[in-house]
Amino acid sequence: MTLSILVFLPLWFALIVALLPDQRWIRPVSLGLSLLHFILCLVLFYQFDPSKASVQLVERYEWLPTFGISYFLGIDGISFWLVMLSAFLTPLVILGSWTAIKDNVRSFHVCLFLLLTSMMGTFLALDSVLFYVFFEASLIPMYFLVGVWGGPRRLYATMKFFIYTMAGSLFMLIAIIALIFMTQQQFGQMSASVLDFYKLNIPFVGNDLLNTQTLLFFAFALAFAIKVPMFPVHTWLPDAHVEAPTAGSVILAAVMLKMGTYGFMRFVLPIFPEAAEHWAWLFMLLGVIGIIYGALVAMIQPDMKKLVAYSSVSHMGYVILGLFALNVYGVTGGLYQMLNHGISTGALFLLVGMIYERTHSRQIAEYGGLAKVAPIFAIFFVIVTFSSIAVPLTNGFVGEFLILLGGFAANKIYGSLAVLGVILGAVYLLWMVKRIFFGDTGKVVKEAHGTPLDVGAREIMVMTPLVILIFWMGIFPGDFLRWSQASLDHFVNHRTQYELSVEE
Amino acid sequence: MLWEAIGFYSLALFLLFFGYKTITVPNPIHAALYLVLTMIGLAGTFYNLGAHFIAGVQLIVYAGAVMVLFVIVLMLFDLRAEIRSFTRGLFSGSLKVISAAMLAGLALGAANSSVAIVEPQSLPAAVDTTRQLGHLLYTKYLYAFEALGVLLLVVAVGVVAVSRSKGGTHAQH
Amino acid sequence: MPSIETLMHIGLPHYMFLSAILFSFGMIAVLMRRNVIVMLMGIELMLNAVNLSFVAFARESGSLNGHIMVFFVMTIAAAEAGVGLALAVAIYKKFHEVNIRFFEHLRG
Amino acid sequence: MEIQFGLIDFILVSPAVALFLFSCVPLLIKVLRGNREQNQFATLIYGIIGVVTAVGLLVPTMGVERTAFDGALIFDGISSFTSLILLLVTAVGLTFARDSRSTNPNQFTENVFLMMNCTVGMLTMAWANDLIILFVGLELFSLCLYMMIALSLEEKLSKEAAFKYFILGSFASAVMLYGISFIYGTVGSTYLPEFLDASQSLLGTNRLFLIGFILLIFGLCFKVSVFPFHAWAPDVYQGSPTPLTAYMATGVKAVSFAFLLRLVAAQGFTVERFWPFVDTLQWLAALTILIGNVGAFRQKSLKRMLAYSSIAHSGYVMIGVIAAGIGGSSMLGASSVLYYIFAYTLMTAGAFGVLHLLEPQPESDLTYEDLRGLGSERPWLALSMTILLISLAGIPPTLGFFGKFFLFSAAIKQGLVWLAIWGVIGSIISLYYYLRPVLAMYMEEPLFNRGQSELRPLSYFTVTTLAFVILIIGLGSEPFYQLILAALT
Amino acid sequence: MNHALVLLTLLLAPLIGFLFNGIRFRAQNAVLAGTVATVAAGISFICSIILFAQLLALPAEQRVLATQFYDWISVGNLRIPFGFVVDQISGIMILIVAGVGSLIHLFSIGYMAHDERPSKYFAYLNLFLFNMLLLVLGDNLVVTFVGWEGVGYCSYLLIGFWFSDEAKAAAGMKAFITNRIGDAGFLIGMFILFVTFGSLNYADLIQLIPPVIETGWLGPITLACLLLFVGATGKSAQIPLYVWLPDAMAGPTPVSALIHAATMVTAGVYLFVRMSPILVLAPHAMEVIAWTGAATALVAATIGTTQWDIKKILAYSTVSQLGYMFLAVGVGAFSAAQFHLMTHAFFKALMFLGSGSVIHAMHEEQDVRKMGGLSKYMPITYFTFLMGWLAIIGIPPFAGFFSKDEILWYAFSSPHGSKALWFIGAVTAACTAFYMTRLMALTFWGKPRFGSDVHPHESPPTMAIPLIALAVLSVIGGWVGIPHVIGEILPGHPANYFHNWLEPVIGKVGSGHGSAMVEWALIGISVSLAVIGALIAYNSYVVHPEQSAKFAKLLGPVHTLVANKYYVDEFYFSRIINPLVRGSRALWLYIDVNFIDKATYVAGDLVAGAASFVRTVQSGKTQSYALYMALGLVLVIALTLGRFV
Repeated sequence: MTLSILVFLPLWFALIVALLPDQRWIRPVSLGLSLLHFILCLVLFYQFDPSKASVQLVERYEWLPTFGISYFLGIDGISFWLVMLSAFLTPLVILGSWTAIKDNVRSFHVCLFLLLTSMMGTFLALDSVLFYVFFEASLIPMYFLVGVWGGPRRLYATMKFFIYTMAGSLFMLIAIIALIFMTQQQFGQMSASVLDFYKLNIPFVGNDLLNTQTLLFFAFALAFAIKVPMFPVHTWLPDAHVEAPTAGSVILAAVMLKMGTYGFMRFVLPIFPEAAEHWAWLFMLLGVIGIIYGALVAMIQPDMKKLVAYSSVSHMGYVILGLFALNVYGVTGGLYQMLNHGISTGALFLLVGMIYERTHSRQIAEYGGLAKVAPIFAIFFVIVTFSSIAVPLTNGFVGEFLILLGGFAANKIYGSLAVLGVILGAVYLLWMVKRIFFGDTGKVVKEAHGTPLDVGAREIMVMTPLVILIFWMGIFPGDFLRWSQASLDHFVNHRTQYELSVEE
Repeated sequence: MLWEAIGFYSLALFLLFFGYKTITVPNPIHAALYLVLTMIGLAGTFYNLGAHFIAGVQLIVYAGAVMVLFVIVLMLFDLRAEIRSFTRGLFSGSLKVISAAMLAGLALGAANSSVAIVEPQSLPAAVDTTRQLGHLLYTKYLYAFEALGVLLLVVAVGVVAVSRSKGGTHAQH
Repeated sequence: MPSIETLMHIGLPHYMFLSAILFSFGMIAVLMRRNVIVMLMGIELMLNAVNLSFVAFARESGSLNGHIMVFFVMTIAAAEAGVGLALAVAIYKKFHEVNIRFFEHLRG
Repeated sequence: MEIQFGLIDFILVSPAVALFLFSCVPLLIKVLRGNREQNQFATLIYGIIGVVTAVGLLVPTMGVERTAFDGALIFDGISSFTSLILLLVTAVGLTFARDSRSTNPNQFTENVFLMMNCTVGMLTMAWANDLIILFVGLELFSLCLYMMIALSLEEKLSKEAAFKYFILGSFASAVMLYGISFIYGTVGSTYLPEFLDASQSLLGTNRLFLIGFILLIFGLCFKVSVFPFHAWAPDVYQGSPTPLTAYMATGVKAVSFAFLLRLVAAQGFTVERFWPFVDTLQWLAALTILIGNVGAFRQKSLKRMLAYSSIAHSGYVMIGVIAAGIGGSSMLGASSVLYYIFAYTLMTAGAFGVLHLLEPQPESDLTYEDLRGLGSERPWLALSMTILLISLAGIPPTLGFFGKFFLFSAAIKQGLVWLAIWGVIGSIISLYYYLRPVLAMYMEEPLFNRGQSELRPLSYFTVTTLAFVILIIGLGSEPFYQLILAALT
Repeated sequence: MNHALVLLTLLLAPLIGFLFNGIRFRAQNAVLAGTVATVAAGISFICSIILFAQLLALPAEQRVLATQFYDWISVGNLRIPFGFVVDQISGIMILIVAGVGSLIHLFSIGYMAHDERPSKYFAYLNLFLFNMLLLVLGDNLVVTFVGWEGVGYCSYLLIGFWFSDEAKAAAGMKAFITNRIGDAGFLIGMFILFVTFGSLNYADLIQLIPPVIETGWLGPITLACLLLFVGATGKSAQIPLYVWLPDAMAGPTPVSALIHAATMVTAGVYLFVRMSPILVLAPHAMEVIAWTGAATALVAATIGTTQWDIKKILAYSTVSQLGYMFLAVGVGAFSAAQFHLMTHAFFKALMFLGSGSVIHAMHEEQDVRKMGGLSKYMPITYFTFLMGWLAIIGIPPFAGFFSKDEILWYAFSSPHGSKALWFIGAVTAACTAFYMTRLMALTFWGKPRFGSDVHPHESPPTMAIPLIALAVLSVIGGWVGIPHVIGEILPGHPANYFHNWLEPVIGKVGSGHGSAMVEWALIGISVSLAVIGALIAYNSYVVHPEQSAKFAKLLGPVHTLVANKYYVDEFYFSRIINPLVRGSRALWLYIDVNFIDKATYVAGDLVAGAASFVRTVQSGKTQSYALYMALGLVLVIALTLGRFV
């Protein structure tokens, strides 16, 4: 029951928030409820056995037996931390948006809780259709978050975001259906369970491109690639991020992008082992292009949020590179980098949001010398920046190191090229830090007569857990990887004949 | 046999001529009158085919009732011959003719290849036909027949309502 | 050139031919005439052509269903004519025009 | 040739009879009162009682496949299911009609009478097991629709729409009738089972029969507005009073698709020689999806947008129909079609219902602009509209998603992968126009001079119910889907 | 005493100091902050001494004190523990780092007394110390890399310490990014080693790698060593990545002394001494390293002759001396490299601190043209600086003499060496003597050239004590590594203790050629070259100050070229950085905005175009609709019948 509770509790929270009589209570109650949810998530530390590679705490009920579709939840080492990440960030986001959201406060929090449900569902679903439902349903609250509480071009951005992501995933729906019928063919009984998909023997013969496995592989990969987003299909991301409110940006970057990479791990790699191996070069290449391209383009962005958005493209390129390295280093690093990116990019967006709330400007050129007037803010920013450029002893390093090592082990040229991202990452972020915090006092800093630009106690409360995690994950990665190791080892070692056992 | 042939050809000529006139004459009243003639010709053809009851109904319902209705409405409108009877557009016009002709041609071509010319089966005598018709109508097609009745009632009510509707928001004032 | 025998031996094809021509006449009226009343006449013509076809087939197959159909079609055609004319009256009251080209407000 | 029929036959057709009788009650009252309109609510109640009675009479006969009047009528899964949808649609349509601004308050009785008898016609068509009955039913409801459109208070557009619909509809039924005559000529009967049996051999050999079959399908395709027979739909849907649009966009499609399904599902397309037609039909389905979605893409008028979108939905259902035809005995296609019809009915009726609730005058043609700020002004209505639109777009977790899921499943099962992909592409295009109203409702600057419309609780209730049913029932599709499957087998 | 505990104390002391000062980063009390930081560094130094003593107590072949605290990253075959090893190499390094570090902390108390943010400064300094200790103690490449990057960001923070000055912030950024370029190479080098040999632990690698000399350029060891050297060129400021170091002088002067002279910049040398048993298997890599080192030494020395900023001169001098060390590494003289590293740490730290003292006294004036005659005003500084000067130009028996001459000797005699390398080294020695004498002359000798408002004064004791301590070390520091030929003639025949100490753990190259006679000759040549260089400088800047300008004019364009640092910065800007920025903007505009987004819009426009077409076709004409139906019907029938067999 634990998992169902975790998934659907936020739905009830949404209802509670929707029915609260007093507007003033909405924020504290939402915060309390989300914290409650996070604490409940911590129960998983007791219930989840990290020594086993199986899916655990499984719940399975018939849902649409005609198509073999079931309500099938379970958790393993791959989804474990993503669930935690989602639950962890929601209270922070609520606290971070305490003053930024002034209109429609109620609907804002309802949207956040709906989003939480769909995120939890996406990461916990083991039935492909159930997954798809949650995966798509998450778009709706996000659509509203961007569209209602966003910036001046929010309508354009939210439409672009929605259509882009939906466009990719619809092809995946076709592929899911095809796989369901394939289970009927091969096992005599329809099943939409991912675990049964793993057992499928999908023909990979004949033409390089036009064989069943490759086509299905690409149908899935497209959906997730857009979500990640990978290089040629990334352009929705900067727009969505720039226009989204801080909460939207944080959740989008920290969790929703992970749905894409998680999809690669849960679906693409194990279901289509041959195709994944055959096309790994392409995805590694796109990952590398994403790393370098994202970094280069981030470098020249005049808008902070856009810069961070492009940095996401770059960082997610690492994850893709790691996953398609198909070795234990790359995959472990990929998973770790997902968490890192969630924390450090989420924190960056929160920080940008905090300063934007005070100055109403995100133009880097209008800043300068901010460190003098906002030293605590600057410290947080620099720490998060260090995490983002993977300075050792922060979380970023562990992930990037493993990914680059894995990438290098898989393909020396791509691995070496990807290392360029290490340089460029430092370039664009430090340049931004320099222009915002150092040097002469900039326009907006001068104009902020009297307004205290430094962060307040609430914002320190938001940032402190993130900073603690940045170092904790950087110094003791074992504490985190321990929970995923068995699953990841199993994932890599039995990739071609991937199967997962099930435990109640 | 011979009489049927003679009847067929004369009726066919009659039909085609008046049919053609119906759709080409500019004056709608004239068209209506030509249509009456066409209907009458068809009644003859039905008779020629041995469907005596149908021929009778055709004369009464069509050539009688329906056409009177047409003429009355036309009188109501008080229309003179139109300056242009056909819609503009040479291209679309030819497409329209071609498509109509093609449809007929395709049907005929298909019919030619699939319908063998055989001695027509002997239908029961005229009286029997009518009786059997009645029998079918009141047994198997009873429901349809009743539905037809509903249809007529509905049309009666509806047509009155449509004609009576003063229309517009002005009705409320 | 069909032989005299074919010409004299009146069968289904002959009637079908006649019906098809009449049907296409009706179609052309619907497709091309500008006066809505004449278009209605075209529809009547089409229905009559169909009736002819039914009766011809009925004789061919010896089943009476064709006649039943014709009976229904005639009734319905009459009702249809009634409705059509009522509508024509209604639009005439609104537009003072029965030219089909005047009814193109709904478009796009 | 003695044909026997008994009480059972009358019991079977009693829903239609009940509908007819109850439709006459308010009319009689009106006549007896000297042609003065009585209380509209009372009239509505008579209508609803009629519908409820019909449902009550229908339900007990369900579950067993029966024929009536010597096989002229059939009562099987498809027809019972369709009948239920039709009766539901009628109730919804009547409710909307009462609340609508475009219903002439002096002619509401006539409206009710026509709408209920229109349903009688649709039921007749749904039950038809003989082409003659089919034709009678089709004409009955068509004529009712023509007249109902013309009854609108709205001055010009509704008359134009009625007339366009009438001309094109009559034209199409004449052509279809011509096809029926060919079928009759080649099979020698209008009896559906006989015809379907014969089709097995004739489809491959007899060109006249083939043309007849195509013309028959054409007639139905016209009713469901499949490309290139769709052109009437946007104009007519836009010109018609909105409650009626809700009624006919759903009812007509439901019954026509049901009959199409009856034509193809049994054994229609399994004949190899018939594949060229199946290919053509696939193209028509694809083009319908395209035209519908593309046509809706840049519409300003919401009604017209929904009209085009309903064309697109016809295209989706056509995929299912083709799959049902190819699949033969596999019930996947047929069940998906019925399921989608159900979903489509709820969604479309709801969406048009919301529009009609927002119309301040009979003439009003709502655009996106008119929805601005609705989210804060009338939150529940806006929420309902959002759910309905999301469902129309096929986004989970709504009913529309599951409908599409079943349709695409059926298509893929029968190897129509390209159609499924095409459907997906259409869905992607459709996202744009379905989401734009949502954008307007929640995200754009509110409209300040919205004409205040008074509360119309019945329709309001109906619309919100539809929306929440859509939200809930999608997730609980299984029992429902099982029901459909059971009905089919 | 348990060495693990000592090691932990050694590492954690500066970390705790960092946390203490970091948390109260706004505190203004320099004395408190400085004392805490200095005590932390002092504890580290004491621990270093304890560890070194423990090491000494062990037999020569087993001098290893290793500890692994916990597995930091453990994935698959990759196991990276937080493992530390104190052996002959790191034993010396921790002494240098903690010792010099402590002195500089002490010096900073006085130097930063009036700064706004002393706590922050000392926090950074302690953090640096922690990272530097990580770097030298790590028992595997990754832990070294952690420290490597760690000192990098500390350097970034300290260079940009006065961030309100745009140029200083930019210098910090430049340092970090240039270092990052090197780090990228370091990373790939590590990957090659791990992928090829399956471990990143130094000891394991040395055991695992078969002792076969690689002849090709593309062997894994050669490639790995070259890539690690790329890392070293960044950190240790070698061509082509040395450009950050002169700019790094923007930081507070003690920082320059600690980071940019004594410790951090020598990390590359340390790395290669540590890796020397592997490096010797890759002669090509050694060749590259030797030549790069030699070239850097010469280029930096020549630039140094033309600079006017006291710290810039020292910075180029540092680059040049680092070049020496790499020259030594490249020719296989690892102990010489390490030796020079140590002596250089002493005298260069001394000179930086001295310059800091001068700058402090001159009210933040750094231009030597505005100094002169300071010897009377600040005798302690002057005297200590003199020691440093004598050491760096290689006058026996000062520390620099022994280490530099050993390098030159090996450059000449080693199997990897050559006459050309030696020659470059010798010329560089002359240059070094020239610019260092010039510096002395302009700063301390001659007449004062500063305005009357400046009143130079001697520094407080906290600054003086480190100066004196380092001065002593600069004098005697070289006596632990007296070359054999000199040792022979000295009383008591002191051995080359330093070499013998390192002998067991460094890579061995074949024995050199050349006799004792040659060695004596070379010593003579280099010493006399140094003296000549010094005399020329003394002549040009003290005796005949006007001659220097003439001399510069005489050299004409060559002087301009050198004075402008060979235009390397300009070259990097115009050929790499600007094209990169422009290119990125082009990428964004042409790929993102104008291609990918355009493509999306084109798809949208396509649909929109189709939509207008559909709307045109939907003409509202009833008869057209009927025509569509009829045409469609005819087409459907025709298509079906046409394929009807």
